Amino acid sequence: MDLITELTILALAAFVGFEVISKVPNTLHTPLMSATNAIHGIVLLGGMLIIAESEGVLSKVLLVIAIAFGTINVIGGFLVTDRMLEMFKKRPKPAEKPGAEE
Amino acid sequence: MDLITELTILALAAFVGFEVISKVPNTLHTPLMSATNAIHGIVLLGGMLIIAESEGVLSKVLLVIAIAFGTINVIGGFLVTDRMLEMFKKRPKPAEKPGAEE
Amino acid sequence: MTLAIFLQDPDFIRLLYIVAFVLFIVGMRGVTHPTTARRGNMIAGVGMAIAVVATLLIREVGDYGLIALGVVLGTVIGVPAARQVKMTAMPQMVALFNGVGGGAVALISYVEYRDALDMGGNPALEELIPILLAAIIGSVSFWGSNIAFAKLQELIPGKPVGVPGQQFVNLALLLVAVGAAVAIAAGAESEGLFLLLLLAAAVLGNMVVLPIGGADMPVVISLLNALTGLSAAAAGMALDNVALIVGGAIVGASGTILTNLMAVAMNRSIPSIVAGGFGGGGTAPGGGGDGEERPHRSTDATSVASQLSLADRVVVAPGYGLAVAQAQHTVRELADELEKRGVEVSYAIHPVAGRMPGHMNVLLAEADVPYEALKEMDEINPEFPETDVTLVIGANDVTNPAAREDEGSPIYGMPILDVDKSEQVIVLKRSMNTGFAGIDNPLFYNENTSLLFGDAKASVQEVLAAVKAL
Amino acid sequence: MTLAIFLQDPDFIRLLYIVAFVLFIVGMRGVTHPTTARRGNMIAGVGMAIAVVATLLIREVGDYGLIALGVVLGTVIGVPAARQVKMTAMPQMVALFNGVGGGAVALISYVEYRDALDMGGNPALEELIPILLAAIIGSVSFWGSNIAFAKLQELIPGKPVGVPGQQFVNLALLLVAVGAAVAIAAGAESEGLFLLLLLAAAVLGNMVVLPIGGADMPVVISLLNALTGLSAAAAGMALDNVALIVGGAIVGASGTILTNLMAVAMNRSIPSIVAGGFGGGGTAPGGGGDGEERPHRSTDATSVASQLSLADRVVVAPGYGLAVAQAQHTVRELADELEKRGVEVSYAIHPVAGRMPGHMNVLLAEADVPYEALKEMDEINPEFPETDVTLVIGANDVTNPAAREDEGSPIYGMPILDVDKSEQVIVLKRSMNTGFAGIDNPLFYNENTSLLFGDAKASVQEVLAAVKAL
Ligand SMILES: NC(=O)c1ccc[n+]([C@@H]2O[C@H](COP(=O)([O-])OP(=O)(O)OC[C@H]3O[C@@H](n4cnc5c(N)ncnc54)[C@H](OP(=O)(O)O)[C@@H]3O)[C@@H](O)[C@H]2O)c1
Ligand SMILES: NC(=O)c1ccc[n+]([C@@H]2O[C@H](COP(=O)([O-])OP(=O)(O)OC[C@H]3O[C@@H](n4cnc5c(N)ncnc54)[C@H](OP(=O)(O)O)[C@@H]3O)[C@@H](O)[C@H]2O)c1
Repeated sequence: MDLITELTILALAAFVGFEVISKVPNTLHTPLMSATNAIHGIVLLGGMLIIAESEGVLSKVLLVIAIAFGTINVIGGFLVTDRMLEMFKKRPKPAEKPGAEE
Repeated sequence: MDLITELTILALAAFVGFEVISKVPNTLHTPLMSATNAIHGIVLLGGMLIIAESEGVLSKVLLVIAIAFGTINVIGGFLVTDRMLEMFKKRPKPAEKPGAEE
Repeated sequence: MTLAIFLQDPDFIRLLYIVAFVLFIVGMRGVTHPTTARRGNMIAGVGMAIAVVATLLIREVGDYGLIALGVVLGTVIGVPAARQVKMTAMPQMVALFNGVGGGAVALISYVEYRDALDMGGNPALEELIPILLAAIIGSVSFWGSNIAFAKLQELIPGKPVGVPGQQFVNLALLLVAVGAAVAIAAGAESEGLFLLLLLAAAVLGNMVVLPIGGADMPVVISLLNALTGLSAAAAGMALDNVALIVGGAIVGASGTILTNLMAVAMNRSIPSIVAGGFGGGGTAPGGGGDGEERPHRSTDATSVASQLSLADRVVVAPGYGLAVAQAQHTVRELADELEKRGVEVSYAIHPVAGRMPGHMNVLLAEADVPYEALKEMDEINPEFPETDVTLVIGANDVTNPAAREDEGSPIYGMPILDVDKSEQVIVLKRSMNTGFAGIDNPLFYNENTSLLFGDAKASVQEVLAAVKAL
Repeated sequence: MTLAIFLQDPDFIRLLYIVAFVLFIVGMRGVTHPTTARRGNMIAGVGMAIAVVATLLIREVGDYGLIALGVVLGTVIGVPAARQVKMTAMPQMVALFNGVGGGAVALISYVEYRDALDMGGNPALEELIPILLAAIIGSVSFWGSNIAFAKLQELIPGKPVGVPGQQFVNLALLLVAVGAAVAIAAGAESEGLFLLLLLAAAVLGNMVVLPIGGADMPVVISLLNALTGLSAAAAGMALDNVALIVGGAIVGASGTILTNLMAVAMNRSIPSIVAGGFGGGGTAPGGGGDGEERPHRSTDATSVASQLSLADRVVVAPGYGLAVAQAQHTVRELADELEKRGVEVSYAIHPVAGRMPGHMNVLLAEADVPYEALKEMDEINPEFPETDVTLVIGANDVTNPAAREDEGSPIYGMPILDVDKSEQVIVLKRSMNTGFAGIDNPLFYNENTSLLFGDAKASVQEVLAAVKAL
């Protein structure tokens, strides 16, 4: 893939992100922030992709750290989000009245 | 670009479409339909792209028709949409020319 | 010189395409909000212009004379059509425009395939599969849309045209088209097969849409719109053109959503619409079923005029008949006249009144009805009990209390305008015929309902004259 | 064997990536609706699992032992942290998680550059530019987030730490980082320059966030979140990885929107927040400005208890202090006790009460406050005039009538809870100190306001005991 194809994908994905997120009600801002935190943990893939071809102890150590960081992001992010949302779920009547946005 | 890159782009664009359109109020359904009509007139580019390299009278004739079709779509679609929306716009201050549009 | 080289740089052109589709998206976002809709449409138009210019810049693009010819032809046909079409004829117009889009895709696919054969054989699967898809969908969409147009324009009967066993015929046609596609994809290099594919798809498009009742057409048009979008996206994949892919995908998504919204608002499922045979545009007699005529009260223009002018609050509930009769301007005049006499007039807009979503809004806007007077269903329904007279003008199904009360009714569950809750109801229509859904309307037999028979425009004119004469 | 080949097929892996990002999008859509939020989060998690598996399938990926080590390390650290963090500490947690993401991007970019040098020199610009961008943004985000964490966790003072002329220092640092990047892009092949770039960005991250008041932190975290997303997208472009690009872009867009929403709700502009120096977390004395102490009425738990139990309608307006004191459970108990006595209790939720959007919702949900009792600002504001007693618990700015009345006030124009319109107001706080915005609150000096000083939890406990004793 060349840069322009990547830009194409980037632009479209950014639009998707804007559209999806712009509907979020206030109540869910904090869980959402933490869920997106989990998603950018995807950088973990970056570490996995290059660790084999990287030479030298320093590089490998740094990449193990990067992978660990990414994993913290992913697992921690999803767990924390789930914990928060679990509390919302406990409520008798979960339907949200779409207060602020729109 | 290979097929999978194109699928990637297709999937993202479809998401954008879904998100954008799902917010449309009833009132705007008809104008929206006609605006999307204009947008798929973009097939006109397809005709432009291959007309030079196509051989034979039949091919050229068919492509001229295709280009004409696409142009009808684009120009007609945008004009019709604009006409409809213009009427919506007039509302705040009702003018006194009944029958003008007939 | 260097500028020319820069402008023709493939990467520059691809950047232009990105700009173009971003403008499409931004434009469509605009179109979904009333205040920004017009600007949104223009933004999308600018995007389109950029896409066209970018394409003209491509080094391989030539034959400018022929391109210009096509564009001029399209403009000469499209502009007057767009300028002159009446608002009531919008559904047909949209169908027609949709059809030409599908037709263009089918033609382009065909020529692409011919080109490939000229160059020595089938193209790579990566290119071939999208070509075949585009050809089938484009052809179905072209013919289906044309039939829809013809039905709405009443060039052919709007009634469902049934062929026995036609589901099987359709299935067979689909199998032929797909079979031809598979054969080509599997290696057969044959223009004949491709033509067979186009032909089978064309007949399929006809056969699918023909049996559908004229009144289901808008849903079908929207579905065909989605298909045209998809075919454009497929063509884009064949041609490696991002603008086509993105534009097509947006149209496809939008068409899908609108189809769904309409089907839900009508309480119908998409498969049952495509299966056809429902709704014939109001010629079947009342389906009460017991053959027995129930009594109804008819009235005349003078009585209606006095009822209206004595009222404090009047609600107009317009429907498809208003569009047919083009009575919108006359209705506005009547409302003006009443308001001069101190009567408060508002309009109850049902989301699927008429034959297109937003149909009533467009019509009444055309007649300069002030925006504040238009009330959506949820807003007006609680107000009916405080309404003195409701004037139902060419609306039928959207006022049918059976949807609320009669669980056996085919439209049970569809939200309706509660016009029957107002003190008096006056229904303007031409006969006791049914509306789109082809079912009887208990409203007409209510104690507080009276019917004023005749073409809506003529009736309203008479009422207007009578009001003025008071 | 053939299965292995199929699974390792690059196209198959890319299809898996498409599935993964589609699940991200579907998941995030879910997270934006209360009823589907939890499922959405899980769907996104499945998408992540698929992305990881797809990556492991890639033929060039190896060193599985080291990968496993990283994953295990991350799990061992992440899981307990996520399990044990208190709801009140969420802001810090989010900051920390955000930071590690940025850190990972910076490290990966650095190693990628080293690899390229090992292989003979700078990579192609197409790859190099994203690497440089990812390195700068990732480093800024890592260090900035860590400082934000340290401030919120009170490891370093939350107050703005000002350095004179620091805008210039920041500008200089940015220029160094960008300069190094440009030099590398222009052809310099130097690990040293790359380290300089990382270092300048690191110091910049520190310098930008250090001077920002602890209370502006959530906006800053959200901004850094957007940056981390962008850096991930840039890393994806360097690595040709669609999942990274799409995931990063979504996070970037989401962070941008949330930053904006928060800034708007606080009536602050993002540049002015980043410029720093606003709000010190409530230690500056009232900014009324004239040095003169205005009179206020303080009250005691017994009086409050009797006021509450005599009321028909009580509204609780919680704020940051509730979170600090962790008084949510006690408040719920008090409400239960009052309701037993026939008092109707509801909660007024201001969108930016606390230090995170939705902070109050999460806290009160944790304490099992029934959902129907929580009312958003727009819903509750018209109800204050019919409220007998409003209990302001650790809220300050969000109840400040100056935002409504005093055009000179820095928070003028911010929508607030109109607690001052209720018959009686009781404010629970520890002192006359200001809240986040560092400005005086005229509410405290109103006729109908009385203050109950002390830690919110302790005060509520006393009131609860007094109510029970009645
Ligand atoms: N809006 C959409 O998007 C959409 C799309 C597809 C289908 N539909 C369906 O269309 C229907 C719309 O309901 P509706 O109440 O607006 O229309 P309707 O139920 O179709 O009824 C229209 C009525 O108007 C009368 N009419 C026709 N021409 C007239 C004329 N010239 N003057 C006076 N009256 C005339 C007809 O009765 P006479 O023949 O006795 O005059 C008919 O009963 C719904 O069933 C809806 O589901 C809507
Ligand atoms: N929610 C968000 O997303 C967000 C993000 C960033 C900034 N902000 C800003 O944060 C502010 C939120 O307003 P707010 O009214 O919730 O909080 P606030 O204005 O910061 O006031 C909190 C009050 O709680 C009191 N307090 C602190 N600890 C306490 C304890 N243990 N017991 C009792 N009282 C305690 C403090 O007074 P004492 O010191 O006298 O006790 C302080 O006046 C707004 O200005 C908003 O713009 C919000």
